[in-house]
This record gives sequence, structure tokens and C-alpha cells, in this order.
Amino acid sequence: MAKYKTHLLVCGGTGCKASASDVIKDKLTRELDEKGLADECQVVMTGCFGFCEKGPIVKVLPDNTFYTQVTPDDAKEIIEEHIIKGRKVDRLLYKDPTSKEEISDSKHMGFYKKQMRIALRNCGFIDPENIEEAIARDAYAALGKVLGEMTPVEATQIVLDSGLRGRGGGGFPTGLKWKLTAQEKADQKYVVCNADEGDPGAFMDRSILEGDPHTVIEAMAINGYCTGATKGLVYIRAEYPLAITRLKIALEQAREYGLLGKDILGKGFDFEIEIRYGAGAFVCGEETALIHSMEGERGEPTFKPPFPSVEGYRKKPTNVNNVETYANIPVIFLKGAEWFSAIGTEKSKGTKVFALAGKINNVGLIEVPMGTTLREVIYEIGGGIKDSKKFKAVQTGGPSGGCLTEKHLDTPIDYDSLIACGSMMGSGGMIVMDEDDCMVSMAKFYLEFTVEESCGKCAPCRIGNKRLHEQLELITQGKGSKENLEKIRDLCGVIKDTSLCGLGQTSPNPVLSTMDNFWDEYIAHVEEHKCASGACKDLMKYIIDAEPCVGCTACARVCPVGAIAGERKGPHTIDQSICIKCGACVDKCKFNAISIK
Amino acid sequence: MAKVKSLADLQKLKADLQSKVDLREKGDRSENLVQIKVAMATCGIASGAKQVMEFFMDELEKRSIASVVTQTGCMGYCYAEPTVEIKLPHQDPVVFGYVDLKKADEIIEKYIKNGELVDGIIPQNYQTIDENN
Amino acid sequence: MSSVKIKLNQKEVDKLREVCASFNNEPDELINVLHKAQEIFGYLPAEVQEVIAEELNVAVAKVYGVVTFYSFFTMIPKGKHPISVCTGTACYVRGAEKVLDEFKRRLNVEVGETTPDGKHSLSCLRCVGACGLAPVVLVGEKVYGRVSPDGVAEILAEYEV
Amino acid sequence: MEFVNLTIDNKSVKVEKGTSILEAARSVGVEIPTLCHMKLDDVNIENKPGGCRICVVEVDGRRNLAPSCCTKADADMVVKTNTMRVLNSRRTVLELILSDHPADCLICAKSGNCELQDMAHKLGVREIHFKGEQSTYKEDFSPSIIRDLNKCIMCRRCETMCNEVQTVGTLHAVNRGFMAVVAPAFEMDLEKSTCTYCGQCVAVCPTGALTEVDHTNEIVRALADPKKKVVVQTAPAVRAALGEEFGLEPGTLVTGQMAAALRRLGFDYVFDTDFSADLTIMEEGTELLGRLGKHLAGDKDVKLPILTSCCPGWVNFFEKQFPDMLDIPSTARSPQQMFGAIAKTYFADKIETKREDMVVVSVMPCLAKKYECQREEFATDGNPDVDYSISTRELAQLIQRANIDFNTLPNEDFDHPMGESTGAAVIFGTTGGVIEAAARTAYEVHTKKKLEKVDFEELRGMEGIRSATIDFDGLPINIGIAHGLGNARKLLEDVQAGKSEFHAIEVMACPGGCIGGGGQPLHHGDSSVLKARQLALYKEDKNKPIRKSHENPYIAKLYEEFLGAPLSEKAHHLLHTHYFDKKKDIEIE
Repeated sequence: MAKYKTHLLVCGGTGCKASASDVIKDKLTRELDEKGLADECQVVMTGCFGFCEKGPIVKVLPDNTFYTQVTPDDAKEIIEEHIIKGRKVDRLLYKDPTSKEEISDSKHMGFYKKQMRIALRNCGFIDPENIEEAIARDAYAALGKVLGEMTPVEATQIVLDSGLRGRGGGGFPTGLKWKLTAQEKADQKYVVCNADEGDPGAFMDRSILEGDPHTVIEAMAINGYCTGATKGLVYIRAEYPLAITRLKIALEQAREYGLLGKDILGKGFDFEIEIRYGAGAFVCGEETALIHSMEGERGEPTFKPPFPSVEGYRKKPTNVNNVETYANIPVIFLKGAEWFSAIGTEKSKGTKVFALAGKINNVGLIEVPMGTTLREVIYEIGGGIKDSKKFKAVQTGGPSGGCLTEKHLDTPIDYDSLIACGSMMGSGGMIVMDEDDCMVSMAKFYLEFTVEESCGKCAPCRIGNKRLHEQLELITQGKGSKENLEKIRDLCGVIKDTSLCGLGQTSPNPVLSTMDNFWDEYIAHVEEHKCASGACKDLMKYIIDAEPCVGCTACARVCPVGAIAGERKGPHTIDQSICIKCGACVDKCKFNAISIK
Repeated sequence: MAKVKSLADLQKLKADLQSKVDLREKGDRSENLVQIKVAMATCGIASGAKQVMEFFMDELEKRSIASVVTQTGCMGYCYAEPTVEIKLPHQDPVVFGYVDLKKADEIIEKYIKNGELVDGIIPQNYQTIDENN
Repeated sequence: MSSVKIKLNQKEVDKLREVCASFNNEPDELINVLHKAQEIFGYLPAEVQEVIAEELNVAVAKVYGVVTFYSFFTMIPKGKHPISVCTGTACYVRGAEKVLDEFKRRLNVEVGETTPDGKHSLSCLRCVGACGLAPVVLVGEKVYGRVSPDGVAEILAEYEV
Repeated sequence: MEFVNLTIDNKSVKVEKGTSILEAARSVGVEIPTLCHMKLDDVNIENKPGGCRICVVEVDGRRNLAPSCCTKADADMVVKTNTMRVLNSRRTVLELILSDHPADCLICAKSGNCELQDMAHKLGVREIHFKGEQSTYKEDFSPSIIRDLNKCIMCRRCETMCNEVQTVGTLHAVNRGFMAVVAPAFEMDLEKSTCTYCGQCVAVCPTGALTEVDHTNEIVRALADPKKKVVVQTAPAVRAALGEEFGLEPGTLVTGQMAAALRRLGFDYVFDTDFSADLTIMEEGTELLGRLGKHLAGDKDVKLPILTSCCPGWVNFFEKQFPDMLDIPSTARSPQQMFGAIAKTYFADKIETKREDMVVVSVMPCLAKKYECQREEFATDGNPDVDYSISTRELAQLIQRANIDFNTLPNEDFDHPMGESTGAAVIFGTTGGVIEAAARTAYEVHTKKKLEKVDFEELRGMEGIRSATIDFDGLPINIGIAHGLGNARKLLEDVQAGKSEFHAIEVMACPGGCIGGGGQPLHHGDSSVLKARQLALYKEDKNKPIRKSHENPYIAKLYEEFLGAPLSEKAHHLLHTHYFDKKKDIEIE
């Protein structure tokens, strides 16, 4: 085996791959070959580094150099300069957004400093398509420990003691869930990994499966041992081709190594995993809907109880956990429940992965201890707001969550404090908004999502959310009144109170939280018909200022609807009743005579 | 690949594979390790830096010393090549010049293991690359 | 939703039967079978659903009920270069809607439609997880990141000729 | 059995563990409103998707309101069904449902018998606060059923009936979210689908989304036409249910008033389908004995068991789903069609009326009959044997429209000759009745002995699948009975697999048989209604002077004067049919 002195880690996450990181990998490999360095340097494609904002990422080890926004053309320079001459390629180094200084060692980047990687421990570190790298990083050691040293009850107790709660959004104690399934008597039980991440703007589960699939396989096997299930199913979004491929490879390798299948590690425990595909239905994140979908049905939820732990897949006891929850399991067994429960806050233990996105400098995947404040996440890890704009809100919990504002910035992030603020943890989407974002439109955006994703089974969700969306639309069109706001509030309450499943029970949250935190903005929309952020098209007016207008007619000629009139060389005017607010005139005017009011 | 049939198999396999990713792992907590940088610019390579680096890598592993051996660019002491910078945990780095294999052995045994300085130190004040950036 | 008239030839029917058989004609596997079928045909016309219903011994109305439930399945043939605009939250706040509008305007189709020449179909999707590149547009398998409305013409130009 | 104690609206309730709050409340007289829940105990049908959210209640200690239909009563639970929070939520949800529902109550076929309308009234909705887009779908007119899905409220009862009870699989929830609706595959018309027109979907639909095709206006027109001789026949099950439409208790027999009403409506001849039911027994019974005889003689090719064929929904079912078994059912036409064929030949000759001047109307508990009378094989030169088939509900409407006070009508008899019938014919209206009637005749014909005990109790009941062995004087005859197409499928699959031990099987498409037909007054999910109707029919049978079909003197006369003998050539021509492979007709648009 070649003994490599240097490793070049190329991010193979979906975001970086979309920017040709596989081509970069090929080019790096080719360059090394040409220079005769193939035996000394290894190029490894890894899972997501998390720092998606600056992707594609190439990290050079052992000196921890972190190259950002690498293009295939940079491969040659990286090899010639860094590898051969030992000089870092400065222009590819990450620049600190405040000091503007280049930072080469990723340890010193603000983005990584505050992070603590448990679930993501192997992402961006190992080649996810190589089980040996995983094993070298302790994959399956926890399974070995559990099978070799513990009874299922003892092992479940460790999960209980760790205080781990479901990372999919609900926050239900994972150990308790396992215990409930373990208590049921049945000839067959199942454990299911929910990898149907449908929350728009969240991609932590995908990244874990892409970067460290073995951790999930191992955790499911442990889960199987604890609950008495010999069969595992991964329910994964079909829109995640890379994660599917890597998971398949990992399953194949695990079988080949005897880490899945019959008599695992000679301990008499059998466990197999199958893949089931989701097909684009957000509601399938709900356990019962997910189970119906795996049974080849429409993904409609059913009333609980009975819970899946009693009656789940094929009517058998079934334990469902999400990817991130599983990713925490092996570490808990290796380092102990005490170690894990020492991290985080009193009621929320461990770390949480967030997909940080929106108007923030460092978009990406981060993992922080529970209890980290929103401010730390947004300003220290996220590097603050993009283009030096003003922070306005942060949305957590996706379509089920809410928008938090300035006053919540020092809130420690954990399950309970987020709920107390009117939002929720959800699966970990965290979208940052700035002054250009209209909160009414944001609420409308989420409602549009809910309307589209409602399964249609229960009336309040099927019709109620549609009506909510329509009411919000009236407001953004300037046709709303205070009465509409009252109606919206009432309707939100009823939808929350009467809907069948979590989707409907939480769908009004974005509306309610924006109403609570940005009431003035709603009032401005309905009373003054004004949208301060300029996002609501119907509330804006394009006005030609007569002073600078020279009457060149350029605007009139470009207007697609003929809304602009005026004499040549005389000031022009826009007929507001015709104007469709496309903005073409503004772009065309050389005299800055057209403004938006 | 033979199946992993027992816990012992798994542990052995892990031990065998460990070194493969060791380098990456160490990169993450390098401040606790002996860090050795071998200057490997054109002049260094010409004077045998490559062999020296390999020697360090192999020997440190054989002698079970947790360390990171990396290559680096020209340190500017071309007159004393091969030059090697050694940074013991929580200490300032020290640069040795004219490091041949014999010298390297001596550095390991005396400086790295016991912290005794040996001949050949280039007394200069400079910043490491890390600090530079 | 209207269904699409298509006549399957025997070879295609056999192929479908093979797919069903590879899942042991298990009704549980309906969604996996539909995925495979859509991979083969590009979409799921009525007759494909009929054959699957027959093989898995489930009502064709149920198959249709499942097909129309999941947004991933389509009964309309996709364009040769299908365009998908990500409208996940991250893309939305970075202007995906304007990009989508520009595609609609330039192609003169609504979301879910295909251009008359069959070249492009336009759809929305929720988060491809490339939020760092927001807004993101997919044309076939190719990902375009940080797309602005101005960039739309440029993207479409790549598929001229 | 384990019991739990709980409190509902301050009343203490003791129920069996596992009972829903809805049922527990009902047991102490608290009727929680619901639009989607439906439970038919005796036929083991329950629809509780928990979708309408009208039945929500407050349960102490729960964050959200609980749907009482899906929430099980638990020990020490404290439930409140009428708090401000509950009432407000309930009304808001109903307003939402109404906001996506056409407000055309005044001209809706279900008006006055609509659960949604009643609910709006009950919950005091006076204004719909949330207006907005309404979902729209194309209307679908089939020969039997009209689908107006703009009125669908997604209660899913029809889906449950069509799939779980009938296993027909025509209707299924399709689309998602606001556009979700229950429809056939590809939203094709029923006429092109696997639909059997059993009408069970119509029978349980709480709104006007599913209704029958209305022929009342055509009938009024025919009655007003002096050139037409209008003949009416009424199916056995109608007399046991029609009274419900006039406020009478379920199970009230109104045979005499019905005949009187028909006469007052202007029908020229008021006849009884029971007459042709007796005729059916003659033909089908003879066919059974024929096949049995061949079987006993060692004929390996003879098809047994013989399956009854009087139910058109059932005929549609096997034509569309079991086209490989078309030679197993009896070839005897249904009583409706036998009646039409005889009326337009034998009787038309008697009253010297030309076929085209005669209009034959049937009153049926059934919607599939509407389709059946339109089948091409039941027409001569395009003139159908039965012109119009109307449901029990439609007859009630005609009576009401004609200002007839039904409840004060005198009892009148049917006209002769086609109004005379036996007790055997009456029980055609319930599950098990046809085969009992056949057994009475077949026994006497086969054994040439008088049947001492006319009542075959072993064939009666409400079990979905029943079986009994009847001793034909030393020859054991194995009889199977199925009602509800799901049960029929089970028996048929056994036959297909060669596992069936039966000699004869009776199948009725609807749960309970014709008494539970899709054209009957709506039972709104109350299964005691079906039982009462069944008892009424057995009572009528018991009270009839003649209780065996072959003893009907007018039937004997019909054979003597016109048909010759059962299975004669003429009988074959007029009273038998053949079946078609209709699976291939199921079209994809």
C-alpha cells in the first residue's frame, strides 16, 4: 500500500459536485500522475464540509489548508505550487470577512471555530465510498461493543441516559422511543431511517448520508438489536441521487464485510437493510405517512395512537428515527452517555446540525452544541449578513417553524427555548433574512409550500391553509384590511387545533410568528398599503421623475405593455393601471429618472 | 475481503487501517503533536530532503511518537539544506539545518524524545506559516 | 389532470413486467416500481400504470392515486432538457421567483408544462441542498448556481441549435 | 372484556376498552356530529379517516382537539364535546368545507337529504367567513350514477365502500392537497371504468357529489302521453323501505299503499317484479337441477357451482373482473329483464298493444338496474324491454311531487296477471333469499316430495359469507351465500382456484342484498335499518298464501300459454342471456 504524505480532500457534497468538484478531483489526480506524485499524494472525495457558501472546497492535509471556490483550472496550480513547491495558493484561501485576511488553516476560520462536530464527525473527512476509512474512524466499533457487552435493555438505557432527542423535529426522547418498540411483542419488527428530508432549505440528512453512510447503517443495526428488529428500511428522497448511490455502496460493503446480514460479528444477531424511495411529498416526514408510503400507498398520515411502535410498517412494531438522530448513536456508545449529556443544555443534549442559508455570508452546514445562541450562529459562524445589510429575521424549523427577530438573537438554541419564542427546532433549516425581505411575503411563501404539500386528507389543512394563503395574498396585493388580519389569526388557531397531523398543526406557525414579531409590517400592508422591503410587487409604484427625464423614449419603447406615454423630449409618465411592474424601464433609463415608491 | 467475523477481527482491522487516516486525524489536533516540517523546495529536494522526510515519517511511527510530518516550501535557509522545523507541543518551533539521516536520528532520540537540543539549530526568529496567515 | 394516450408495444410491456417481477410483484413496492418505470419511460402514461396495476394486482385507480400524490411522478413527458428551478427557502430569499418568472416569460410556458417543440419543460423543486449556490437551476442533470434573471437567456442559449 | 370509566360532558360513562369517544358519547345520548365517520356494525364496515374534523372534542390534558371517531376512550378521561373552543373550531372547519362547496342547495339532488346541509343547519352557520377559490372538476354522467365532484368533501366513505367492502377498486383518492378528490383512475368517466354501478358509493355519500341518474321527468312525460301504455313493476326490496321516505319506521311494509300510489300516479298496469322473480326461480332452478344432474351422472365438464345472476351489479363485477369465468353463472336474466321481456311480448299481445307503444318502468332498490335496462342485448330493434328504471328514492319523489298523501292511502292489490307472486319471490330482496327460494322449488322438483319445512333458517342472516348444506332427500346440496362484492370475490377466487365445494352460490352486490341497495332510502350509516327491512321481507313471505315459486298459478299459466317449459327455446330467447368479457372495454382515455 502506498504511503501517502499528503491528502487532498475534495468535497463531494451535492453543492460542490454541482460546481464540478468531481472534475476538480479528476484533474488533481491527473496532475499528480503527470508529476509522478501519485504514490505520495492521495486525492479523496469526501462528504460535505459544510462550508457550502464557498464551495467547491479542497482541503489539503496534514497542514489543514482550506481552499475555497476552487475551479478545475486551479488543479494544476494547487499541485505545482502547494504540493511541489510548498507554497500555498493565496488567492484560493478563505478570507476573513471582517479582517479581510486570508486564513489557511480551517481550524482558525470563524465558520469552524464554534462548531462541534458529532453527527458530522466524518463528513468531509473520510471517503464515504470506502468502508475501510470509516472503520479506521471507529465505524462499527459501537455496534461491536453493543453486541459484545450489552443486553438490548442495557444498550437502550445508554441511549435514554444520553438524553438524545429526535433530530427530525419532534424532539421526542430517542431512548424512550426505542424502549416502547422493544416492549412490544411481535414476530417481526422494523427499524426505519427517515431520510425523506423535505424541509425546503434543510439538507443535513442528505449530507450525512453522502458523507458518512456507515454511521447510519451502524446505528440502525444497534437500533435493531435494542428493539428486536432484524430488518431496517431507509426511506430516502428520490431527489437525492448521490446519497442513494453512496448508501447503496455502503450497504454493499457492509454486507461484504459481514457487518450486515446473518450472525453479525459472530454474536448471533441478524440484521438487513432495504431502501425505499420517497417521491416528493413533504408530509411523508410524518411517521405514519412515511410508513404508508413505504407500503406503496399515498403518503397520508393516520391518527396516532396507535403509534408506529405498536402498529407500524406492515402493522408490525416499528421504530422510526431520522438520519441525524442515528448519526449521534455510535458516538454515544463509544464515548458514553455521560459524555454526550454533558454537552448542550439541561433538556436538550448534544449538538444540532443546521443548514444555514439565506442572506448570510457563510451559507453551509454547521453543527453546534445545543445552547449556542442564534447570535453566535449568525454572526460568528455565519459571518454576519451578506452585503453588510441589516439583520431582520431568522427562520427556524422550516414550514413548521417561525421567524425570530433581533430580540431573540441571544436565545440559546434548544428545543424548548425555540418553542417558547414561537418557533421550533424542526429538522434544522435556518434561513437568515435581511431588510429586503418582506415578512408577509415570507409567511405567504411558507403557506404556499404547505398548500402544495398538504395531503388533502383533513379539511382544516386541505382548505384552511388554502384560505390562509388567499388571505395573505390579499394583503400582499394591497387588498387586505385589519379585518383580514383578525380572520387570519382565528383561522390559524383552528387549523393548529384541529388538523390531523403535524403538518397542519404547525403550518400556521410562520404566519403567527411573523404576526407576533412583525405586526407593524402587517399593519403597514393593510393600512398604508406599503411594503417597506419592496418585495410586494403590487404595492410598489414605478414613477418617472420629470426633472431628470429627458424624453429619450427608451423606457416607452421597452415597456412590454405600453404603460409609458409622453412626448419625445418631454417628460414621460407611467399609467399605473397598466404597469405590470416588470422593471424593464428602470433598467433601460440612463438618467436614473425612474424610481420605485 | 474476508468477512469480519468477530469483534477481535473488527478491532484488528481498525488497527490496520488506522494509520491510513491518521494523518488527517492528526491535522485536526496538531497542536498536541510533534510537528515536523521538512523544507521541500527545489534546493531541499536536491540535497536529500525527500529521504529525510521519509525517514522521519517511518521512524516516528516505528518509535510510536505521535507526530505530523509535513512538507513545506523553502524556509529561506538554502545554505543549510536540508532544513527541518520541529515544533514540540506547546513550545516554539526550532529549525535544524544540514539534517541528514544520522542527524535526523539524533534529533528524534534527543530533541523529540527528551527535549535536549542538538547541534545544528539555526537561531533565527521568524514566524511559522500558520502565524503568517 | 389529463392522461396521455400512448400505445405500448409488446417489448415495452414485457420490460415493465420484468420490472414488476424484479420487485416480486409486491404491492408494497408500488412506489419503487413506479420510480423504475419512470426511469425507463421518462414519465408514467396511463397505459404504463395499467400494466403495473395488473402485475401488482392492485386497482389501477390506486396506482393513479399514488402517482398523483407524489410530485416526483409525472404523467406529462418531460422536455428534452427539463428545467427545474429550486424554490426552496434559501433559493427563494435569494431571488428564485424572479428567475422562475424569467424562464416562464422566455419559454412562454407555465410550471408543469413543456414547450411545444418538446425541448424544455419547466418545473419547480424544493431544495436540492445546494443552498450555497442559491438560487439554483437544474437543466437535466446540470446544475447552475447563483442564477440571476439576466443569466436565464445565457442558460437557454446553451441549448439552442 | 375490559371496561373503562370516563367522563363525557360531566356524565360518567362506562364502555368497553377500545371504544371510540364518539361511540362512548353516543351511549349516553351525546350525539357528536361528524361528516366522514360511518359504521355499519352488521356488515363490519367502518370508515373513520379522521378527515372531516367536525367530531373534534376537548380532552383534558391534550394540547390539540381530538377527533372523537379515532380517539379511544381511556380510563379517567375527561371529555368535553360542547365547549366554546370546540364549537368555534367545529363551525370554522365546517365553514371551510362549505367555502369549497357550491352553494346550489336549492337545486341539488341531495337537498333535504344532505348531511352537509343538515350539519350547516345544526351548527348554525349563517355566514362563510372565508371565501376563495373552489376546486372544480368535470361532471361525469354514467347510465346509473352522476358524479359532481365539486361537491365532494373528501369524507372517503365512497372510497371505503368501493375498495374495502366491494373490492371493485374504481374510486380512489387522487391528487393532493386542495385538489385531492375521490375519482376513478385517470379521472376517467365511470362508464369506462371498472365501476359495477352497485351504487354503494351513492348510498353513503353525505352530499350531492354522488347521485343517481334521475328518470322521474321521463316517467312523468310517458304517463302524460295518452298513446302510451305505461306498465310498472316494483322490486321486492322497495316495499320494505319506501315508507321511510314518508316518515315511517324502517321495516314498515307498504306493499298495498305503494300499489295504490302507483295507480294514482297514472300507471296503466301496476305489476310486481316478484312475479318475474318466481319466473326466475323456474328458469334458474331448472338450470341448477340440470347441471346437478349432469354432475351426478359423472359429466366432468359441467360447470359447478352455479352462480345466481339476478343482481346486475354482480354481473358487471364478474364481466369486468373475472372474464375467464363467464360460463359459470346461471344464464337466467334478472327478474327486471324477465319482466320486461314478458311484458313486451306475452302481455303486450294480451292487451293488443304494440311494443313501441308500451313503456315498461321498473322501481328498483338499485342503481345498476338503470344500466342493466340499457344493455343492448335486452332490446329488440333498439326498443328496450325495460324503458326506465327508477330507484326507491325516485319513486318517493314522484309520489311527493304528485301531492299524494302516501300515509293515508288504502292498501290495494297489484294487477293481474303479472302482479301475482309467492313468498319465495318476496325474499329475493334480502341476502340469502334467492337461494332459499330456489331451494324450495328445486327440492320439490328434484325429490318430487312436498317440502315440509319451507323456512330455510340456515340460509338467513347478515354474515357476509354464509354456507349451509341442504339435504335433498339424501343428496347433500352445498350452498354458499355472499353479499357485498368483496365477499363475492372471496368465493369466486375459490371457484377460480378449483377449491370451491359449493353446488350453488348466491351473490348480491350490496351489503344485505337489495334491501341495502344503492337506490334505497339513505340509511346514513345506521345498520339497524337494514335489519328491519330484512325482517319485513321475511314477514311478508310468511304471510303469503303461496310460498313456492312453482306454485304461482300465473307462472304456470304463462308456461302453458306462452313459454312451454322452463329452458324451452322460447324461454331461452326471452329469459336467458349471455355474458361478455368487459375487461377489455375498460378504456384509457
